[in-house]
Amino acid sequence: MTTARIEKLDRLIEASVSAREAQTGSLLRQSFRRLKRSPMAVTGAVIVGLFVVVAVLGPVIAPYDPTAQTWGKEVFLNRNIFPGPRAENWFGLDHLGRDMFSRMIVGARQTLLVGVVATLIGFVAGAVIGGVAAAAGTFGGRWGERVEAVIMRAVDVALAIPMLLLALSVAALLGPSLSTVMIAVGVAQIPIFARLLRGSMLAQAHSDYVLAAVSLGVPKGRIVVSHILPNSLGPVIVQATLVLATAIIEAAALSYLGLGNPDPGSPEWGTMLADAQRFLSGAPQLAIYPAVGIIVTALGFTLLGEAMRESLDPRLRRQE
Amino acid sequence: MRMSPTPVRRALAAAAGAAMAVGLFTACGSDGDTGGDADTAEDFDFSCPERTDGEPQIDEAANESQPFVFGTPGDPTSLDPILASDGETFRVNRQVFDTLLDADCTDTVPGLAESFEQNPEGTEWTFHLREGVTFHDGTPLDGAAVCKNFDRWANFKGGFQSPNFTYYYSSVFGGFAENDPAMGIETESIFEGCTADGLDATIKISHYTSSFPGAFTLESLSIISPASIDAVADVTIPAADSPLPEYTQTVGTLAGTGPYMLQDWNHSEQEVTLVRNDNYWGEPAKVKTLIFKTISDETARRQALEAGDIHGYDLAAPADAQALLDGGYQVPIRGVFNLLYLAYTQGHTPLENHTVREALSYAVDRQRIVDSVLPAGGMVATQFMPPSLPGYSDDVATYDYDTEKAKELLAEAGAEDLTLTFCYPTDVTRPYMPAPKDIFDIIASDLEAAGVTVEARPITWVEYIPTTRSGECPLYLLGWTGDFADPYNFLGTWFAAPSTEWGFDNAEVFDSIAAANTEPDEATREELWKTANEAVMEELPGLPISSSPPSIAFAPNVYPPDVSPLTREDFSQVSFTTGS
Amino acid sequence: MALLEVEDLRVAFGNATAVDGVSFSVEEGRIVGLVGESGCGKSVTSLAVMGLLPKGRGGRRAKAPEPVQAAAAEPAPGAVKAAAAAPQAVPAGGGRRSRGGADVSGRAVFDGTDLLALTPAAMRRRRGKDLAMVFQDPLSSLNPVVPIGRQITEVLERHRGLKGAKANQEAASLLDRVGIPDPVRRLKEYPHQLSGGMRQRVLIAIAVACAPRLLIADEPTTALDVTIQAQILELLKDLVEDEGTALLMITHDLGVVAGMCDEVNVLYSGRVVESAPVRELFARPTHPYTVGLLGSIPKLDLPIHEPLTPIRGSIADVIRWKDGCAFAPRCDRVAEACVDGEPPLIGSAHAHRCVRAEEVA
Amino acid sequence: MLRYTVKRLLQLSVALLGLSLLLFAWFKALPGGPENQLLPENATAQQREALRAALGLDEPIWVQYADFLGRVVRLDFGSSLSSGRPVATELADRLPATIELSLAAMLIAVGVGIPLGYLAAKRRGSWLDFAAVSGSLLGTCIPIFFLAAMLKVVFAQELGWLPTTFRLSAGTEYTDVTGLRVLDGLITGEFDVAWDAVLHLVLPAIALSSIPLAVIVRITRASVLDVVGEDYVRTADAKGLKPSVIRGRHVMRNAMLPIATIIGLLLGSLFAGAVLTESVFSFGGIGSFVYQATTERDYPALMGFILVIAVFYVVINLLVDLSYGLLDPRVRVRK
Repeated sequence: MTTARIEKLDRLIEASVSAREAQTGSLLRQSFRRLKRSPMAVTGAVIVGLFVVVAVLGPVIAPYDPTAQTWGKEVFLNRNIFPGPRAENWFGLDHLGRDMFSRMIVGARQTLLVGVVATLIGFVAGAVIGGVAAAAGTFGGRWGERVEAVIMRAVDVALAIPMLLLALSVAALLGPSLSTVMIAVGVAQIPIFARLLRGSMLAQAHSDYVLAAVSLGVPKGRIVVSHILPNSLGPVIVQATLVLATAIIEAAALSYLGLGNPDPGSPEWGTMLADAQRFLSGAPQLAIYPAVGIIVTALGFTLLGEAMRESLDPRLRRQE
Repeated sequence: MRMSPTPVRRALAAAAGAAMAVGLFTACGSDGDTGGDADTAEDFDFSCPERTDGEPQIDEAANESQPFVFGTPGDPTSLDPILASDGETFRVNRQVFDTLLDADCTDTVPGLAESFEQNPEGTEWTFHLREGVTFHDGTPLDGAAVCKNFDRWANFKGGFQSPNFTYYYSSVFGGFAENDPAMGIETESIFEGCTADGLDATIKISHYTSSFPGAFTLESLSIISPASIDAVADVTIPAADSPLPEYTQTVGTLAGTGPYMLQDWNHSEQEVTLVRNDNYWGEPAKVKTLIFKTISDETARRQALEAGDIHGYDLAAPADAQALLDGGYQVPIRGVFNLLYLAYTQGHTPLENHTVREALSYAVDRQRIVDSVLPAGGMVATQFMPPSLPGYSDDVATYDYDTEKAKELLAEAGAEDLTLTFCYPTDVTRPYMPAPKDIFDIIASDLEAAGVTVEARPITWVEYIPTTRSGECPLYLLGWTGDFADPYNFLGTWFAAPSTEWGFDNAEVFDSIAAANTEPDEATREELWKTANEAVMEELPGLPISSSPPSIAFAPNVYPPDVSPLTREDFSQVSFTTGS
Repeated sequence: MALLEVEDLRVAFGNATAVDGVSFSVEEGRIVGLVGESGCGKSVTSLAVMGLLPKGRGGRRAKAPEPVQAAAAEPAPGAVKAAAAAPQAVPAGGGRRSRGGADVSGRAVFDGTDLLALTPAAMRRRRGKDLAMVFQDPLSSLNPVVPIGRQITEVLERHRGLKGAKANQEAASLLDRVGIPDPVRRLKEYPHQLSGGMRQRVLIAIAVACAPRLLIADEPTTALDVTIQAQILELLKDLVEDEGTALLMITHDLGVVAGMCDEVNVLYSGRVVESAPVRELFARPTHPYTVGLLGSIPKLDLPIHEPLTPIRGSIADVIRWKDGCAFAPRCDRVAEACVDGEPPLIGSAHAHRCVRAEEVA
Repeated sequence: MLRYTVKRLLQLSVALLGLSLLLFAWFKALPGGPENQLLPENATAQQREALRAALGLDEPIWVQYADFLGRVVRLDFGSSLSSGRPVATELADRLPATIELSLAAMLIAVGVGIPLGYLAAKRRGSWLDFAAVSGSLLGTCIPIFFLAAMLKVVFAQELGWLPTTFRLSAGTEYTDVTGLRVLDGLITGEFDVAWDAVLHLVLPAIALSSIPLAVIVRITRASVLDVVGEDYVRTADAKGLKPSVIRGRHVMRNAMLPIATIIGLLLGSLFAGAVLTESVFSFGGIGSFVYQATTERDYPALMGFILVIAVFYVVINLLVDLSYGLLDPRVRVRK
């Protein structure tokens, strides 16, 4: 075996290795890099970022109090008089003489709040149900399997009830309010999260490393908590991003049906959109501002979610 | 009248129903036709103004060949008039069946009876029927036919007695010959019998009720053919939650005397088709085929009209009326016959303090609500009844919008940092309250301006009535569309006795109402009602906000019927027109 | 003239080069091996010849241009000509992969026609008929939702115009020929109902259904049990001998090569490093890589205590051919000369690509 | 397979029974009662109480439930409190409209979505792909009632191309066979009726199809991308088969497996969209009926609806299972 050092060879190897490392890196970093390259993800992130900034800073940026009917005497909805955009009110006035621009800005916060809280409700409750089912089914023996079967059939059936009807009856039970919308939309998402997490956990449970851990005698509880669960959360988190978009839209639908957030103290896009349906012919702008707000925001979350899903999905990755 | 509350989007099914007015043939309002398109609410007279649209250029060919399609906010429920209490059913049945008396504007006028007389005690009512009236099945109308109807109603059994079917009959007559304990009717029937003599029918009751004779204009008490009564004699309704009998859902069983005959009720298309009765005793209908078709969404109704899919619709949203007028559509304005109020539930400190109630009343800019939110033709209310009723007083205490005064009064009462919960319904529109949330928003904002902190409490309609009735809401919005031109139908139902919904105990108010209600002399009674109104506004149990008419709209090429404060439009007057 | 003449074949996926100027030929009726570790480019070579690589960014199967990797100063011999012939150059080094597509250049002359220059439609008319392929994994290579009979008859229908009962009859006889018992019943079955060996036989039946002149077998036995492997190889050998079909055998298994092939081409990092008749190669391996390969397989005639000598490192340790011998980083006999530019292919009957061949020998 | 299906059906029935109990309790727990809907504002407290008693609403809840179950067993769903008609009749009148609308929406979603998803996958990275993916994402982001309203404003109100409301023009005479107007028109040869019905279906169906369309485009694209990378597709290609054969027999037949499942799931969710779409277009289907029943606390109508949904759900599940068997021989043989 020759041991002669060939400097040039070392240099060439080094160059070649670093070139390759630039292309690979860890799985997570790869996903992230792919995300950064994806126009979908970038667009989504920019929209979501802007939205969050507006939501956080809302009351600071807004030129006026969004609930003050300052120009109340200039609007006559029964005579179709809705002052449109002008110097002092960039987006014009709403049907009660409030500054539409301020309402849009401040409304972002409530809209975000509805989306986030509703998603969290669905996520947490769904994750608990799905997680328990999967854990019981995998490691709980005969009884565990029965528990899993019962839980999952219930989830199946819950999925059969149209989401909106579920939300509708939750809303009817709790009375119309902002928290009703959050709970109603959140509850409707539970079965989806439950199924997703269970599926994801089952896939992990049958993976080689878990089988290996089992055969090495690692306690089952620990396998679930420290191996299966963390590795199963990816798709669920992606789903959460997508659900955020759905939640914002569903909230608007509930408002349209008269069950939305009725508190005039806090404008919210869904309620604004639903309210404005009455003036669609006379003052379409009142519907279009919140509609565009909702659509763009929902699109932002969806783009981000879809891009994340694609970057995490090994099946799609293989195609590249 | 029962109104189906409608989800906000669907507007209101029964709105229409509106009210039954009564009075002798002389009573209220101005005579003359309703209608006329007013451009704004300003300078509008509450009563029924002259029509200004002139003689129609009737398009005979279109009347014969084209159906007139009217968009209704909801489905009717029953083709047997007695079994319904909602406006949509009334609207259809009104074209097919006639009542003994009729209403023009808010005046009571002859119907099937050309005239009537009562004994001094008001316990015997004799109706002189028109000659030559025949039912659609060919049976002639006579006193016996009328009595057969009253006897049928009085002897209803089982589920027929349930208030969700025969609410109006039991409200007027107290009960039935044999009250079914399962139906919960506990009051005795005041009906003592009906005797017929040729074209005369005499109805006897055990004691006078202020509902008479107005009740005889109620669509529920329409007269149907005796042959039809025989045909359904064996029909039973076992329980309150039993389905309505089949004959009420399909055409062909019941015959009336009206200008139209039922041709078809297509439930899945939500469409009722009527065809002209060529043997009608009065002026025959102009349009041959009349279709009532349900469009529950108010925006959809407007769009259907604009697209030419329908030729008219009821309950136009206030926001649409101007756009329609601008587009050349007709939006004749009805007279007002309802009342919206803001209640101050005493028992919630400090609402029992008169100064606080006064302060709140001064704080509210009611004119803005009327000007900007309510349909054209609306007006600020000064007392708890519409102006078309006898007993309306011009001397009640008024509380004109004055935020400063409100603040002063609140300071005086030591209630500067007042916080009040304010309830409003979320999923309905009512004829007197087309957009509850807008009205709430405006009032809340006015109250905030006077320094009151308002906590919004939105409640769904099915919960709203019991909640406000129980006295849970310090402030709440509610209203009423009159059944009868009797002031008691407004004042009496609210202020006749102490109640949790108002929470006050003021003998002066209760006594003044009782005095007016039992006074037999008409002129004295009117003065007593005025006194009662003044007493109520002195007590200030709540703030009357407005009276406003629900809007109805028609296509440009249509001659609309006279519009009615009671929403009793007679579609036989409708015609297609040539030109615009 | 050989039946298949591959000249200077290059395949690049974006800026990653998989095949970097491969040339070899297959004579009529001969069995030629293409040998190397996984990743050396042997499968890509076969797919390129079959025209089965996903299209490059041109939309059409790119007869692409310059060797992407060697975009710089020292173009490989022959590449200049190719580049001149196809000027629509792929911008090299454009950071993104070309969306999974492959850029193929060079020539693969089959019976006088350059397969790489054919239109996709013309190529489709030949595939499965004149040249056919047997794939590595028989389970995933068969459509799970279509009965195997249909998967055979569709190729008969396409190239031989056989339909209905006739096609079925022919399919059954094909199954019979590849040694599947009870062929008529099997026609109706689905792939998951067959054993691995049977599935491979089905794939072979599909490949030989139209009596192709060239059969390419890509690791046909890798996924199979050892006992089955021998049967399949035997079957392939019989079929080829009966029909006089040429067979391009792609494998990493020198044992298979020794048993089957007439000639061998050894591939390393996208290039042929040694090419010789099979006996010659085994007798006198010249390139250190070939030597390494031979050293890493167990031999019965060696003393038991002699350890096997695996090649150190992995195929990932490479340098670019234009800088020197790609095998240099793993080579025990590496010298300064090895990294002094691109090593040429030396010799003809027994060719090799090692500048130090004499010293090694 | 059969045993598996039967077992699943049994499991489902038990679960549905439990669900019905749950929903029954739930609906009854909703505040407010139908008597407030059935009587006017001024009705007295005694009248309300009397009606509650007459409707049996003051019985203990388990008595009411037993009563409900007893009726259901006799196939008597009671009568709607707000319309006074038997719930079964009411459903029979309304259901066909929703079915027709849902089918039309699904037809659009499948007919456009699958080819579009396929093309997007085949031309991955192209403009078409970008347009299809972003369009489908956008489709899921537009509140359906707003989309419906906008479609109506543009195509019916402003352009006047299509009708704004109803299933048929008012006063149209037609023969009722299945309740699906288009189908009926074709069966009876009343082609003008069928055409009229189609015109009325277009806008609501497009609005309702937005979400399923978006989902189908994406699932098809993903599924096709998955399948085209499979070895057997390469095998098919190696056989020199025509692209159409490869597409149909090899790519789509395999890609359909997840698509079929999704279609099944979507059919259920169409009901939710129908509530909103039908309201905007006054389409007279079950959607608006159910919404009304919820707000009016029309318990019999609600329970009737839930039962229908349950039956639908079971049927759809069965169909999806069966389609799996049809599409995937591996499932067919396994049990």
